[in-house]
Amino acid sequence: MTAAEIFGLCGAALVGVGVYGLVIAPEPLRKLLAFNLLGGGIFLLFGAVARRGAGAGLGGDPVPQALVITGLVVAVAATALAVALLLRLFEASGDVSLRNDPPPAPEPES
Amino acid sequence: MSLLADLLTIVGVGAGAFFFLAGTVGLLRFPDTLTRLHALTKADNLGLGLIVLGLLPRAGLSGGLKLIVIWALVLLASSSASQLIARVAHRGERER
Amino acid sequence: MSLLFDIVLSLIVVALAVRVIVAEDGFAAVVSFAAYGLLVALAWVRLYAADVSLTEVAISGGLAGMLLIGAASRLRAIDARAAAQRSGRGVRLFAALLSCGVAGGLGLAVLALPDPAPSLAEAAVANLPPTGVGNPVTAVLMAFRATDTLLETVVVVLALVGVWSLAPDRLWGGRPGAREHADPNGPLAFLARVLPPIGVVVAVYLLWAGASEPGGAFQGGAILAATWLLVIMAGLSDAPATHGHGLRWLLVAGPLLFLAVGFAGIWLADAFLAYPTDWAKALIVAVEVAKLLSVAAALGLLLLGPPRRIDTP
Amino acid sequence: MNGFLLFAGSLVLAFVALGLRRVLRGPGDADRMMAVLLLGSGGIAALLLQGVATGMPGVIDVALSLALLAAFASIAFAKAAERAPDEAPGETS
Repeated sequence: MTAAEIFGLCGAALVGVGVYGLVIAPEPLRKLLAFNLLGGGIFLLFGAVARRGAGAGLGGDPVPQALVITGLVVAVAATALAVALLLRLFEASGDVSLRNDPPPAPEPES
Repeated sequence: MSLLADLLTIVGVGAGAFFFLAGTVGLLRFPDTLTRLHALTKADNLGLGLIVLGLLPRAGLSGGLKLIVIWALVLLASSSASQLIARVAHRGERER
Repeated sequence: MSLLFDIVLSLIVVALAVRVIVAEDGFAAVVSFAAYGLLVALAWVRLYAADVSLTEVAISGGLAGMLLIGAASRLRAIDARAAAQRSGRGVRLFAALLSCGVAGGLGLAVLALPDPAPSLAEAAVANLPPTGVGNPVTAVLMAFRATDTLLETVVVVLALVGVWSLAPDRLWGGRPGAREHADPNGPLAFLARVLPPIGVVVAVYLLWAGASEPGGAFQGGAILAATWLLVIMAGLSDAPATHGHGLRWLLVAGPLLFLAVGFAGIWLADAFLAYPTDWAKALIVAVEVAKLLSVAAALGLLLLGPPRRIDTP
Repeated sequence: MNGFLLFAGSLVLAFVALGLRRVLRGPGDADRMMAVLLLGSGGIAALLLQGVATGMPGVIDVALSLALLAAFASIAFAKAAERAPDEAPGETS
């Protein structure tokens, strides 16, 4: 076993956990976290590939590493947008259910 | 000289790891939020300080300075953060 | 010996990820997620990707943690109601099978990666001298794949426009968030006075070190953004009004300068986003400085959320 | 010697993992927030041991950033708890 393989498998497991959470979690915030776990798993897979591509005196291939940096910043921007949407929905309706059935009557905000 | 430095590293890092163990034991054994917070912040920051001390002879001059700055920052941040957390916990307990 | 470290670390990371999904309330899930992010930063160090690790620390340790903890405590009121809608047994079984399939397939792919691994490391190092920077990751971000980075800075601004457009019409251009107040002698105000100078120094240092060692504009920008938010949360400074021209120019300065340098490359160096050899390092550092400020402003405002109040004169 | 440093790093990580198990169980939010504090000091210790043992450039800078940002999640937590004084944030759920 090498570090690349261990963290590659860890990334694969994270993708699995993320997919599971994305399907079963009832709360949108939890789905958002699950989506981030899924993305984090993919980033770790990139990291494993980068580590295997070590050469030329570098510990890892810089191209996938740079792609992961770009991906992390885009992921946090998207997460912030999603959280803002979620809070706005909560303010407007008092609920953030993603179900199709009609939501319970909105409660007055405290 | 290098033997002395190695000895300092072993003693410092070993003692640091021991304090992390102590902090964890405190977390597992102490009965309520405030005492657990106490165990965590005191023991772990002392452990980090000892580890920094042990690593100093191996880090060079600018690296060693950075290590000391890191420890100072952690002390500052974790003492203030634990104060903030303790206030929240304390208020929660009073309201119950 | 280091394999032991890797295995322990991987197991904790996966266990925390599982906790994020199964934790009983949203707040517990969010805290587990923050802990997971900090540990993934350790994993990046083990994968010899210190640049990525710095980004992960700045983003999940600083920004994402603050964002999600705030959101979880505001959404607490509906936690119980959401928990009542838990998926049925059939759905859970299906999801478990699906995720096992996906994870198993990816795991097999990881174990069956081609040997010797394809790598661009040699090419990146060979083409390093014309860019003038010593850190190959910075060279990839700013020169070899500069289009990605340019579009990414645009994406961050677009996400901010999306967040702002959630405000009702009458609040457009107002200030985000509530006016914060804190005990001027409390620990929060103390931290907000002591940490910002250190944060600014670290951000500038990371930007400067990024030319030759791990670091760069995103890492510095994220730290600068977190520092700015600390000052606002402690009530020492108010969030800026989003209609300000200065603020809006600051937000687009990074992408604009990047684009301008890119177009200048067409006749100075024969290609879009190419740098003339003699000027490459100076241009890269100039774009990085502008990007640092724009990314910091955009990330900070993203976390503050849509405008909520208009100044009453 | 480097093997010793890496072993100490694994040990610290294992202790931190045990502590994490305890604090994430709660019962209150304040207990859970300790997870971030715990990783602040424990994660930095593991990083420093790694960085000095392998001599990889930049690892100390990662620890420096982590030290700077260690308090931020707790600050967000304290502000959020202040904003919602009607719920008892110490020992809910």
